[in-house]
Amino acid sequence: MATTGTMPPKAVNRLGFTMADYRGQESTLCAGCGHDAITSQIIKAFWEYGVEPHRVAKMSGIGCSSKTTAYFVNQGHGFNAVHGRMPAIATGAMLANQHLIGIGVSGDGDTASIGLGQFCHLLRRNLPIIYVIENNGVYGLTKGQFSATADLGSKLKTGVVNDLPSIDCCQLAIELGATYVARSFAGDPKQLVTLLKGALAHRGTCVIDVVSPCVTFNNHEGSTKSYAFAKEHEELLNEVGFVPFFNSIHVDYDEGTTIQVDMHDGSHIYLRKLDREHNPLDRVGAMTLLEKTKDSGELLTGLIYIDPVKKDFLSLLNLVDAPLATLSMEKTRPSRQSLKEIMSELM
Amino acid sequence: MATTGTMPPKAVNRLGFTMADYRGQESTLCAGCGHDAITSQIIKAFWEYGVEPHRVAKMSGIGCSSKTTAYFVNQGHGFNAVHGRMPAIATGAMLANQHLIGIGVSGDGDTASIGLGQFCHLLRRNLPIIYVIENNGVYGLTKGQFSATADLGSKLKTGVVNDLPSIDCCQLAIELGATYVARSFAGDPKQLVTLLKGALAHRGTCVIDVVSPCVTFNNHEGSTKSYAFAKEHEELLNEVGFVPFFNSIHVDYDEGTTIQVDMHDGSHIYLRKLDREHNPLDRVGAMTLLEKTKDSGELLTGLIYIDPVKKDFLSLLNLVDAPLATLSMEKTRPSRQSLKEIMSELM
Amino acid sequence: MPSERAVPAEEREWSSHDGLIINNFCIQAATVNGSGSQSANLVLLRAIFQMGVPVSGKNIFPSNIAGLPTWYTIRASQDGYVAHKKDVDVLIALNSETAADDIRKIRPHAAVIYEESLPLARLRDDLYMYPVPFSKLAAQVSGDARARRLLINMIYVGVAAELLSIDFREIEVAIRRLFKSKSKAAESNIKAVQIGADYARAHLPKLDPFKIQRMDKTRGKIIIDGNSAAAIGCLYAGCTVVAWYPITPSSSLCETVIEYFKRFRIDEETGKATFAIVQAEDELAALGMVLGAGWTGARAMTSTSGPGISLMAEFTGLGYYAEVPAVIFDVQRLGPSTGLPTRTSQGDIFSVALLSHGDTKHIVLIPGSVEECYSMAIAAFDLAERFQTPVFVMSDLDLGMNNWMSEPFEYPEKPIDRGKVLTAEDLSRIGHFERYRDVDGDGIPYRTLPGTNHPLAGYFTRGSGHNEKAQYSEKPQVYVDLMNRLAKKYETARQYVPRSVVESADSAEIGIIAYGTTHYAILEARDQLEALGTPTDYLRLRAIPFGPEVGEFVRRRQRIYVVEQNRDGQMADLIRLEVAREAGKIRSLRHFTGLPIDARFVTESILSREREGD
Amino acid sequence: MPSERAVPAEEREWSSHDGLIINNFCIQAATVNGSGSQSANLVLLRAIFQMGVPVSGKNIFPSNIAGLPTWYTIRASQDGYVAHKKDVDVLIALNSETAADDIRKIRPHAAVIYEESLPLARLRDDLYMYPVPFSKLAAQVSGDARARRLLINMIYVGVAAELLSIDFREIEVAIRRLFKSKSKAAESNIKAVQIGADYARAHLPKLDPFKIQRMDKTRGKIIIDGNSAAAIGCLYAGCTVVAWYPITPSSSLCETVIEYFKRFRIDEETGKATFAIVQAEDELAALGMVLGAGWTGARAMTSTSGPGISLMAEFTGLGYYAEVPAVIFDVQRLGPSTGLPTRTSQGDIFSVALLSHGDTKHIVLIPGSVEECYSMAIAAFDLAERFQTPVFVMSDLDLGMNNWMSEPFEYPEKPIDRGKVLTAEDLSRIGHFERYRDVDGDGIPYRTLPGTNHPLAGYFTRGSGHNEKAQYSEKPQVYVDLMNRLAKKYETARQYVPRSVVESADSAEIGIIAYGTTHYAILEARDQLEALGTPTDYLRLRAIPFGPEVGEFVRRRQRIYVVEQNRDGQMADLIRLEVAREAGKIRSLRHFTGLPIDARFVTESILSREREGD
Ligand SMILES: Cc1ncc(C[n+]2csc(CCOP(=O)(O)OP(=O)(O)O)c2C)c(N)n1
Ligand SMILES: Cc1ncc(C[n+]2csc(CCOP(=O)(O)OP(=O)(O)O)c2C)c(N)n1
Ligand code: SF4
Ligand code: SF4
Ligand SMILES: [Mg+2]
Ligand SMILES: [Mg+2]
Repeated sequence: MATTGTMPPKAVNRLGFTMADYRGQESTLCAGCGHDAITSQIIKAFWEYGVEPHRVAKMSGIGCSSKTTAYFVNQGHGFNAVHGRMPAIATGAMLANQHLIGIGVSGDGDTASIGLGQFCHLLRRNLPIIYVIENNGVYGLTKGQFSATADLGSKLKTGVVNDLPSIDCCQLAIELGATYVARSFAGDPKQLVTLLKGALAHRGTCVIDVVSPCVTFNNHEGSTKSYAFAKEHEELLNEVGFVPFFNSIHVDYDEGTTIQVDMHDGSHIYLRKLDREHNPLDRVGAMTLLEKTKDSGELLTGLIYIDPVKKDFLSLLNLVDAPLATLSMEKTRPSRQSLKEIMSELM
Repeated sequence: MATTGTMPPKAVNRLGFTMADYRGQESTLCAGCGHDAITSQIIKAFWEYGVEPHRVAKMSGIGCSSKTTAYFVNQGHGFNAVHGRMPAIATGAMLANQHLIGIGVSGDGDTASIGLGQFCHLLRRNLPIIYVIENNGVYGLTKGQFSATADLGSKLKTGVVNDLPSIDCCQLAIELGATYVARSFAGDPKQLVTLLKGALAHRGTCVIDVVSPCVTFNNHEGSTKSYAFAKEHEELLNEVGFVPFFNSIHVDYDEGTTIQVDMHDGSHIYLRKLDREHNPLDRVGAMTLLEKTKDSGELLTGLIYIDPVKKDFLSLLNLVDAPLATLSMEKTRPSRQSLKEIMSELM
Repeated sequence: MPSERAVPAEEREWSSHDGLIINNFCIQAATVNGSGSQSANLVLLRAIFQMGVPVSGKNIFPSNIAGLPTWYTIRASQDGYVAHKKDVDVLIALNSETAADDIRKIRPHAAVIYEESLPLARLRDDLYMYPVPFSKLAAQVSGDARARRLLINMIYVGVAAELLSIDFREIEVAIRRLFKSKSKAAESNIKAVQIGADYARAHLPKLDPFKIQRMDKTRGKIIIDGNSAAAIGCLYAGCTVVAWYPITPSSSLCETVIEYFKRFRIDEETGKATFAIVQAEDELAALGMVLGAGWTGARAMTSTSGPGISLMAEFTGLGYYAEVPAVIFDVQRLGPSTGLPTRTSQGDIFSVALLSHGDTKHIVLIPGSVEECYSMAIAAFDLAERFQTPVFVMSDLDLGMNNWMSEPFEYPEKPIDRGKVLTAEDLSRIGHFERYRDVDGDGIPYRTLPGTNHPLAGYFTRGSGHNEKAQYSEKPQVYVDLMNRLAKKYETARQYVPRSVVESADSAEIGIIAYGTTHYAILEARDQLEALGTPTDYLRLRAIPFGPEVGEFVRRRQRIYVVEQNRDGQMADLIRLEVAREAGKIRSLRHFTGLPIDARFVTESILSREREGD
Repeated sequence: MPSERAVPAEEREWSSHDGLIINNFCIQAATVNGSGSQSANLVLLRAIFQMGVPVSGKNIFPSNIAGLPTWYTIRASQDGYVAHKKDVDVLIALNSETAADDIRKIRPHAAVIYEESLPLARLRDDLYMYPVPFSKLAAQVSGDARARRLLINMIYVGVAAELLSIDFREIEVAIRRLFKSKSKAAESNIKAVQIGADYARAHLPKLDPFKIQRMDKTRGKIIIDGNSAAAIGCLYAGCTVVAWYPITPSSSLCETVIEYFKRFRIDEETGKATFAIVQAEDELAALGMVLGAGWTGARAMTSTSGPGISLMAEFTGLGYYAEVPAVIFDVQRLGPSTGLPTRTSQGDIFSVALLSHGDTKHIVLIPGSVEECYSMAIAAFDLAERFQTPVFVMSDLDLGMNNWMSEPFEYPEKPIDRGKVLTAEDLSRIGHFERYRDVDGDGIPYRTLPGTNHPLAGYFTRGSGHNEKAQYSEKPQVYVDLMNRLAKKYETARQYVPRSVVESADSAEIGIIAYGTTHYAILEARDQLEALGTPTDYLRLRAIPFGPEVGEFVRRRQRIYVVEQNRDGQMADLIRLEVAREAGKIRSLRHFTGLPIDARFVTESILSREREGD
């Protein structure tokens, strides 16, 4: 099955940018942190897809993961907000300018602990952004306490065992209204970059929950978010291929083993089924799958759910085409006459 | 199938209290408000089960629904907190005194809009309280704006249509860890009172999501939370019977059609299956059921999910038996010697 | 019932003509909320207004939806006083639960219209009592209980109109206006008024002295509540993004925004909206959305009340430190925590002026009239963008939800000010861009809007330490410089915010400082004080930070009374800090019952403090 | 390299003996965080301490986990000064990125221990340079890169110990103490120290004047950080419920609580916990849980820093108005919003003292030492229950996370004070119960604990308006009475909170007021000022509301310098308000770089303001 070939880093993409144009500040994370691996794939995906850097709005909360928005697309526009509240910032930003390409990066603490309420409401709105959760099961930046995605029974270095069930952000995402829901692993760059490109082609909330080991605080034995554990327990749900709209490649696929999904922008996603029978267009099936495998210890990765037709939040608002942010006064201040009209009604 | 017979109101229950002992202040809600109907069933259930009034902790947020904690069990202890934050109050209260019988009453706005984050985390902890959601799809107290449980396509009096999917609190409850999850309707007192008694016998988070029409702002045509709509669309999932631990009634039931659940306190719940095959002990089944019927327009009521064995939050903490609240200084201030020990370690 | 008598001595101020008291009294309708009496009261209010008589209405309502006591006071004042007045002259006692108490509280020689079946006739013997068989009258018209309840309201309008000589035609106009879309309702209401009037004419000989007479003092004026006025301000301010969460008494602001925006802000060519309004899940999210939108360049706002302000603390600090424009309306209600949601207050001053941890100070506008709700809403958006910071507009329940007369609002002549925004062309011309550099020496840096198509345009907004280039920095000097620049920006704002209004002959020893709705009680109290030989000067604050005129005003007077509606004298404290060396002059007068402050309170408090010598 | 020379003139204050500078200098280790250098620094600190020399340590670390520059300063001071000191006498330059800059900043004639391969030798010619081939030395011992990095730290300990005459046996003791459970680690670390010492002895002739010599000034003292001290306070305060959310610099407080509670608060008979600790989902929930627990009768607490304080605003108002005990530690960090999480500040004073909307005022305790972190933690629980209100304990990063010497803490002699709680027996005896009645005239009502088995015990707690019986009420007078009672309660608190500490000969014109960690800079600055002929008096605030001694102190002096670590002079403003008529005396000195304030800043600022005459 065909996916877009990876271009050599000095080449330019369809817009004439090199991969370097998609890099950001130097990372200050620990060497080996999963988050840095994810950053690399974001850079690559944005480059390969050919995103205009000036249209990129990079938003995050607080945490090691949330810092990474500074580490890609330097020419984009970044907003490192407060802990757990990126969804609100992202919603406002997209309202003001629906032409922006919104990407939010968050941690598991940021999203599933303090930020859970906002996350859920963002999902419900199906706000068109890519929402990457860099999931390490702990609060990295505050030195390794359990977050709400920590698995039941997993162990901290100190020996403390988590006795609460983990929150599954993908399951919530499907349930509450997101329309592109995937799980991946920082150690699986090929899958991740493809999922990210697919997300760029989708209009709606794209949740990508990426297991991203914290090498400093949660990469030991007993952790279920370590590189070793994830490598050992990763189970591909499907093999994801992406053909962007600007690529004329014709893909021959076997309908029995592969599902084609047509994206908003003319791109296509191809999903080759693996052992497990799973149709990511089937919402009930996707939910059931996650529910059933909850305590199995498997790390199911791939595209779990996609709804390519549901309207996103901004579409529901029937906005003028130009960004609200830059409408001229002629458009935003009604006429002198209209005020007279209002006043006379109040007399 | 046997349920506890309803006692005449002047009779006394097993503790010697009359039903009047479970009443509260006079309601100041609109005449006909669903919330008042729910209050009546809480009074009845507490009376019939025989709850000691002084052990009752009644907690709520802000809203018409949240006011109702003042309208039952006058001798209990009430805390009408701030909007959407009852779960935290309830958690603290139960930590301090695990002998309290905690009941939280909340609205759909209080729980699913502003309070969604806290609600989810309460579920995850499986805190042993009864959590009643008086669900009318609107913010009653602020005059009828849509809440997050408003159904897609439902209409306000003003004609405004809700274009976002509703949040299903029962589905969240099952997914995130609650162990007793039911849905009911304020217009179905028999079912509701039984579900409440079942909840009194359960140790863990009991979510009872009750459709409770707002006669002033959401009882018109086009509403999906009106009396008329609920009556028309209610579908019983099962017929619930409850035999309390202090009742020696022996129930003969047919295993093919009825499920018996043994409760923590020795009570029993009997669930007679109706048309739909549903086993409330089956978590995946319960989730799938809710997911499948999401857009069907049906109002499925009954006990949706129960896990009678999972440990509740307080049990995980391995607390001394006496309430922390009233431990004597001997128990809470370590010895003089211990301080010496600590000091010498720091020298 | 008292015999016909002259206007009592303590009422000299009243206009009296042939023993009559004309256009100078308070009507109070005591009813049950959710019963539809609000429409009846508005009809009365408007009819008096249409007769050219200055009028104001205060609604004292409970924090629930139906069935609890509610009071509506209409004050007609030929002199144009619109402050709350405690003395009731004409009581319409329709709430059986409170009627006895209501009657006990009114002034001697007042008139009482009441349901005849209630045993109230003998409660006092110094009142003019008008029993009316409301239920019976209503029953003649309708069999339906709910309809009857509604009709009773209009029947009392008829009775009152007849007794007080309010022109029936004006009542009719007012009713048709109110029910415009539903003309059947209009007819049946008019009929009910007629029934009341007929009954009064036939059975209630006029005994009391109160009367409305046509004047010419309201011509060309409008009647509006502050929340609607602010909504209209947002409309003409070019506001583009609104995120809100319902809360009394602020909800109607955004609800009115929705109405007007739907009507006037749909692009004519395309039929599409030039705005986005989102009902957020809570106040944290509401302000977060506003900041997100402000960052990308919308003129964005939210509206809330006390509890929402507390929830917005964290995001406000982010807006301050990352320098993101935002407009936040705080329609204040009474008390800490949930408090009394339907009572008025000026209790959030301190909280808002310093909202959030770690050295923050905010620009605060304080409208003192519905007109200022309108014009300051417009100013707030301009200031928010000019200063790139959250700007608060502090209204209150009294101003926001009650009806006030006003001159019609004027169309803004100043074009919208988007502040220091660099476009792609600017960037090409300048060749460099440092987001947080103080280029102009006023503390205000330049910004770009995300989406600007220029390689220099991108910068990184954050609530953590950052240098002029918006890069993360923990360097001590970088932090100090940034914080000092923010302080300088705040100083610059003193020149831009609305100045205080000073009314002075500059001879008075006594200065009064007040703000917001306290203004109206001061206006009236100053006249009372003047009449009693105690002239005063007056400064009405309109914004924080203060302009130099505040210090000046204090310096030039002996004693300063800061009058406000909160317990702790919050503004008095801010003024003390402003004039540190003369802080000893400041005396704080505080009214915090939750009812709007009245002139008599001010007059008496000042007189008694003057006597005490403090 | 400079030639041997006498102590320079500006260093007269130093103890000099035979051209040596003994027990009076600062060592700074500049490393990379996450590299394990923290252990090395602690070993140095403790070894000096064990030699009887007063010592203090300040960690200046970045807000990330690994790889960024970090500085640890150890100050040895025979006079017992423990304030931050900017001048570095001995630099250990191990961070190649900052080394050049670090060297540029240190004082003349300082000593520098550095990695020999770095090109630093020629940067300045007024320093004593000690090049050491750290990497090579480490490579001799271990092949593993990570192990080598760790070893380097202990090698520099060895070099420094040798050069500064720090007793090797004390180093060994300190290492064994630190690694107690892992004695293999201890051995390899000791070996690394030895390597460093050997190298220094062999290759680095001592040139600089700095030397540690045994004294007897630390005997019986402990070393501890403020967060641990507060945790121990919670342990002996009988705290039973803890709900927290991690945030720098407060996390270690609750983490230490967990350690100690697990160790000392397990019931011996049953093996069960006499406490519950919950990691909440955020700060809103944390305080909510504390209030829920406080309501039902636990002694409950949470700990946070600025952003958490902002998020706790709403619940704090509830606690104030519904009168629920709670203890909240605010370990302050720098700046608005996220700010600089690893820098110290006293910037939350205003925010906390008035937290939440609508007229609220809180009791605030301000520990000025680790001992007070301990004793005020205990006091806070007593006060919270006695006053039935949230009580804040305001520490800061410097106090909370740095190591301080102290006398050992004393066991509390006062029994736990649970305040005015009525039991079932009390209720039977009294026969009635009104939750919010001011029975004793001190503004503090009585409460019952939910679960109390008595028909009178139940009451309804709420954040909305309520009367003495805890029933909902919107009556104006009821509201006013309640708010006035709360104000009275706050007045009562003045008598109960820790008094200010005044140090005065009562002859000085100049008064200094400071609080918290600013104390240590003041102690040293007063000596410096005194030496320069400018005697000062000093008042150290320990709580809000202030006791009468604060006004008294101001009244009796001509000029008051309020010294604090924030931009806006927040405490200065609170004091101005307290002494309104003398507010003109107050001068505000503010240090807000995020580094702990140092004596020289205070001395120079005061001298220059005195010269200016202000
Ligand atoms: C309101 C608030 N509370 C607490 C913190 C402290 N804090 C910073 S990051 C963080 C957790 C980060 O965890 P996560 O989102 O999982 O990111 P990670 O560091 O693991 O990538 C916390 C608790 C904060 N910055 N703000
Ligand atoms: C922080 C805060 N925001 C807003 C409000 C205003 N408010 C009071 S009740 C309510 C909604 C209540 O809706 P719901 O929980 O569904 O209860 P209902 O009245 O419908 O029973 C709102 C928004 C508030 N009290 N506090
Ligand atoms: S602490 Fe963990 S999450 Fe943070 S940068 Fe280091 S490895 Fe990554
Ligand atoms: S407004 Fe609605 S929810 Fe509130 S009391 Fe009335 S009917 Fe009930
Ligand atoms: Mg994490
Ligand atoms: Mg509701």
